[in-house]
Amino acid sequence: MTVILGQTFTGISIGAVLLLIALGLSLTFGQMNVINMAHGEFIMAGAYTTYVLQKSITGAGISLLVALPVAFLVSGALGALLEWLLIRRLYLRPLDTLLVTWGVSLMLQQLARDIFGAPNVQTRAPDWLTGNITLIGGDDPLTVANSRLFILGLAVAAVVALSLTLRLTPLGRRIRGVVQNRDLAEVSGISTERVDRTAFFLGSGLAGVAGVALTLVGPIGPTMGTNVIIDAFLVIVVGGIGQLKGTVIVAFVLGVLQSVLEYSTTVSVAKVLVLVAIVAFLQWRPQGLYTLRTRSLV
Amino acid sequence: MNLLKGRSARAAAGFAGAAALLFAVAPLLLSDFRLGLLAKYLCTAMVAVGICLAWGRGGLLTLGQGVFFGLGGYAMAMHLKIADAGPGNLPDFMQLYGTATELPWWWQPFANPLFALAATVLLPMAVAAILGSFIFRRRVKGAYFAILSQALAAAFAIWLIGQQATTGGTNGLTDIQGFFGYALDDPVNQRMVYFVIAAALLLLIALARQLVHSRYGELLVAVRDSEERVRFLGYNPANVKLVAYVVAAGMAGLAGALFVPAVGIISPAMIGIVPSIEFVIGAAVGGRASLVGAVLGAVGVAWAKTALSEEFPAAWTYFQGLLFIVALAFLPGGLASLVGLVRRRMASQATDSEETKPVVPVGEAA
Amino acid sequence: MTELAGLEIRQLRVSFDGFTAVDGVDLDVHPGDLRFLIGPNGAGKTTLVDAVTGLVRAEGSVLFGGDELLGRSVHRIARSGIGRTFQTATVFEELTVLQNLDIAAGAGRGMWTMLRRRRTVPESVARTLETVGLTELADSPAGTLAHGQKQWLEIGMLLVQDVRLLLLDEPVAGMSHDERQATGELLQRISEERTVVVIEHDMDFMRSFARSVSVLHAGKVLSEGTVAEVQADPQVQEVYLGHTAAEATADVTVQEA
Amino acid sequence: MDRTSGTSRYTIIGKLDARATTAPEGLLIPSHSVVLRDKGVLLSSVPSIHRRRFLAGTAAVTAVVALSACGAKTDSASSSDKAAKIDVSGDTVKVGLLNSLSGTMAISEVTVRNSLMLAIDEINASGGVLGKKVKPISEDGASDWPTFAEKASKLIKEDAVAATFGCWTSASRKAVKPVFEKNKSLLFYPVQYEGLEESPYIFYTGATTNQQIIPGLDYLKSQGKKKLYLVGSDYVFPRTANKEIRAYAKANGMTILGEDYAPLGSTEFSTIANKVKASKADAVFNTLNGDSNVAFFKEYKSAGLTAKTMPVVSVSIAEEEVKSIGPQYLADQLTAWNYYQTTEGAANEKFVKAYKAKYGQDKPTSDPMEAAYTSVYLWKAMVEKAKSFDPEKVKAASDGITFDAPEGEVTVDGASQHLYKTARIGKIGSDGLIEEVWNSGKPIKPDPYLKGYDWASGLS
Repeated sequence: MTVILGQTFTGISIGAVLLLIALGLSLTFGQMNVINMAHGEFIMAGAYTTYVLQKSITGAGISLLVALPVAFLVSGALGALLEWLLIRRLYLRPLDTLLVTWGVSLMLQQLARDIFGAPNVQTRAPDWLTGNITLIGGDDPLTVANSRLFILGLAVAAVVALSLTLRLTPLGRRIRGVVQNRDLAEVSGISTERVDRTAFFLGSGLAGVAGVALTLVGPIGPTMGTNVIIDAFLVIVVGGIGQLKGTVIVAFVLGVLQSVLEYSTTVSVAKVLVLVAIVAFLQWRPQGLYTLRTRSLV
Repeated sequence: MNLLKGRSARAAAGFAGAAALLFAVAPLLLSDFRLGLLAKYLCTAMVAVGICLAWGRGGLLTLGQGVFFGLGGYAMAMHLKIADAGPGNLPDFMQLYGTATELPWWWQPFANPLFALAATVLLPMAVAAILGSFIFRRRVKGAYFAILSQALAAAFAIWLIGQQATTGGTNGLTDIQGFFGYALDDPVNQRMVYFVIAAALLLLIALARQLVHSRYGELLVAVRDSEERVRFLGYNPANVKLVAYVVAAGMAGLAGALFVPAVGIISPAMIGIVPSIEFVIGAAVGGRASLVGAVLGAVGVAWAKTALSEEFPAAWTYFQGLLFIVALAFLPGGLASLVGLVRRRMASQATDSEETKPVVPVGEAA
Repeated sequence: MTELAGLEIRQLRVSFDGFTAVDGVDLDVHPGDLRFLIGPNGAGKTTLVDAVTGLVRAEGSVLFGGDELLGRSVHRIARSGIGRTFQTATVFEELTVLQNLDIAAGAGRGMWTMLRRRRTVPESVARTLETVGLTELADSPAGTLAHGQKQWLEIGMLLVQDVRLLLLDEPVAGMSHDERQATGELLQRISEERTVVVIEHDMDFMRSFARSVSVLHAGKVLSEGTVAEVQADPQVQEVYLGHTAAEATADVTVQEA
Repeated sequence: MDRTSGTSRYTIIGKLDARATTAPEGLLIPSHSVVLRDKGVLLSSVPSIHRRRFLAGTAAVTAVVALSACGAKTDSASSSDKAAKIDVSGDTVKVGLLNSLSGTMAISEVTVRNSLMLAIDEINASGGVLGKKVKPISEDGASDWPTFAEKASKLIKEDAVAATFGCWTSASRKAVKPVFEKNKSLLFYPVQYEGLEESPYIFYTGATTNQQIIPGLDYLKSQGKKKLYLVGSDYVFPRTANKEIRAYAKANGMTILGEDYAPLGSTEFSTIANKVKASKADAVFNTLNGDSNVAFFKEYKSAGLTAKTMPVVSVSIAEEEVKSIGPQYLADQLTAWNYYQTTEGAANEKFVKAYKAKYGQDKPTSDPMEAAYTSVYLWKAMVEKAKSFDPEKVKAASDGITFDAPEGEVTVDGASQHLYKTARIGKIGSDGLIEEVWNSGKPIKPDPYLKGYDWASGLS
């Protein structure tokens, strides 16, 4: 029983990590249809930001909290820069965007290697994040790691913030307007260029936040982004393009599926099975879990 | 039809030139070592031929060619390992890491050289046919298709690594001694392997060229440009794409199979996401829609990788990244489009005088 | 030339996520008719055509020459002799005019023919090139054609397909007056041997060439008959912003211009 | 013996092993020594691969091909059978350095490259080898095994190096092994590995299993740890090591409660941490590699597991990795190696000082770096004893060569071409350094096939 509960929570926490890294993509890929393979490197930038901040701010807890907004800005700025330099030339060529941004991601990784060195770097987690909370005591205790709870909270907060932004603010309305009908938005006086760049800034900024969170559970190194990027894209694809709720549900479902399979088989087999399950799912619903049915598919 | 004749004549001349380069000039000029490298580059060029067909012509960004390359490579390598071990014996890696005392049933047919040879091409094609018929029928396309094929490449690589006892795990299959009875460490035989690869490449180019210029080739371009429209003409675009995908898979499989005797190793490192993308970059740089461009691009990029990483290892990564960016963002047609641009400019100067004004339809109803 | 066939639509209904775009349409198009479908934006005209050609799922019944179409896949419906164009001309821009027509003519070709090169111009393609007036431009890439020429090429592609029913979505939008005139005459010639349905906003064009007209409004057929009958229908006048027919028509044509 | 059978010899050893383990009667022949020592005798009884040549008329090959095939045939006394040519013409001698400078393995391999360069610089400063300066030729294996094979071949054939130093992963070593054997050129491999291998052209200067894993297990046993959990990355070294650990446990009354593998580069360890925790093992034996260690230890700590309640013995975490994981997560955990930065002795003080002076005060030294550093000096000693750069003569001179290495004295075992090394168990301190808590007292004789251990008889 403890095992089942434990694994369920593990699944949820894996899902929270997935959600956090996929959330930025739900904006850039889901809303704007840009396949940005360098998204993983924006996550990396967020993680390195934490590392750099810890050099000047000694308190591990404070530096982590400071790192959240700073990483958001750093990665966001990188994203806006990338949009301005390259992506805006490529909106009509999504596949080329994929390969171009892959090239960008290679260069950013090498840049990180040249600046911070090839080995992973370490950050310190504050003490209140390294412990755990005991949910069920006794001989076979069920504990939940503080860091995982923190990430879960962060993911939920990010989802709420993003959906409120999209729904309530003028910026959100403009983004949705541009997504739904670019030409109409343009003639009604919205600068699509600015909206594109802002949306990209937000999406990439969220990657930076995810990077800060990842320092709590994983390595901080030049290749940390590539390790997660495909999973993140799969979450969006399965969830349905442009569907925040699809992204949320799928992240948690895949997390739980992964943890259950990992427990009953091995990590490698679980990974393969999850991928096979995704392919099978897309056979059933090629447009993902949630889709807006549009009037004309042409 | 003079134009057609002129084109065929030019193609024939091109083939003769390429054959002379590959079969006479290169072996004379290059040392055994460099010739071996060229053999390896030609293998990636074979994959590029398939990518040119599927992506350049059909618009299918196949980011999972590593899977098919690997299937072909493992089929070939496993046969050679079994042959090296001799009848009744297990290949060396199975003795080291395995627990079984005999070959698993699914490897057993590979002891037969004919089966193995056929499998190097047919196995990838069969896998592509099954995958493709699912994926295309459900109209998974564009970016979805690209991401899905990447995921499959990742899954296949992880699976292979996990099966150490029967596939050699991360090591892959190494230390291959013979190639259908011929010792591979003999430079003469190594040179023959090169010739076989060069011949196979020319053959694949000829095959792809025939496909590109056939009615099917025109239809494939039509599907790339507007799948929906083709559907309204009464074709099933899924089948059109499937053919290109399966042919490309077969080419990657053959390339993988020939890579094994040329390099002496096949491993999951040739299968995952990164190598799969690297297969694409050559074609992209040279010109995805042009066979010659894709082939030269693949060889050029592979050569640049060796040359640059010999001199400046870190620079290679930057250079590779830049290649992607420049080739795709600013020169989507690849280097081949530069040639086309020049040719078109010359042609347009000739025809500029004839004004093309709208013509009102006349004549009988059909 | 195959025999003429008509279209019989019964209680056709299409809805997206609760919004009903086509709401129980009954429509008969007689063999050899040149029918115009008109109606304000969002009336369901394009969705109706989408449903007939299998692009969207629909309930009800669509009989073509007596065969049920609903439930068939797009390319099967196409093979049964129905062709359509789209609001924006979709020709294969990278292929030549000749190649465009050749592909359109070849849906039934066998594997072997497909894998070989096209050595000659098929007879039906040559004839259609004449019909739509593009013989001179046969070897030009379709992407370089003028807007009107692309529309004719698209119609030509339907002709070589030898379809029995042409569904044309705003074929003269953006054309000059001369081009409209020429297109209208082309459609009249075509409709002698095939059934033609045209979605159109241009009332002048409709008045000059329509043999019969159906007015759609809010997913339903509001009125049906000859041009004169429909224009006289008070319901139709009501729909066009409550104006009289003449005003309404003027209004629409101004929008188009 | 002609050249032909000369090259085939090494294949044949492999084949004999095959026969030995899969004899039809199902009998296992554990006596590797017999096979190796009596290779001359056994050789004659086994057919070698026929060195047939493609015939001129081979199908599907054009006339041009056929012509050049004939041309090649005429000078069929080809070069591959000769020992690799070594360029000693000038006043320098070239050596190859083959490490991953890019890709996932660059993290570790760059440090090995650094210490190789340090050793070469020191040797050149003191006059070189046989009066010649050592000129390093650098190649990037790019963390990709076929690239390793390609670069190895380039170093031997194009650069005519006297010896090559490098490789880290077993996969890269397996990829280059045939290249070095076929070209009869020497490779010095500086990393601890899974054993079960001897190549006549490779010198193994890192630990084999009986110098690292078995001492690690011995230590756990002496501490009364009876129930183990095995965690490793999914590749050759962990899988083979765990096979040996299982055999050891069976013979020593220990139980293995679980065995889990994560794909290389995997960074999600919550499930494995849960499993480990639920097993209530006495200790964990960790063969994870690279990035995965970071995620594993972060998760391990989050699950409330500590070195006190359930210590982890790691065999792939050296000072460099401690630095990137953070002592916060590693404090008091155990490692098994042959060298630590803190190892006592003048040789090590000199090494650490020189390394930091060259590469920076914050750079730690570790076991593979030390083994790499040592390997260059060992090669120098062998060459000087042989008075020649010829690989065959260097090999012949190797037995008994000793060197006062930073890890203490090491001696080359000529038969296996491994080193006698002292095993050391260390405890990770909160300062990021590793303190030795136990050592084997004297260098352990290398035993790559574990022939000296009865319980290991079924392993190879």
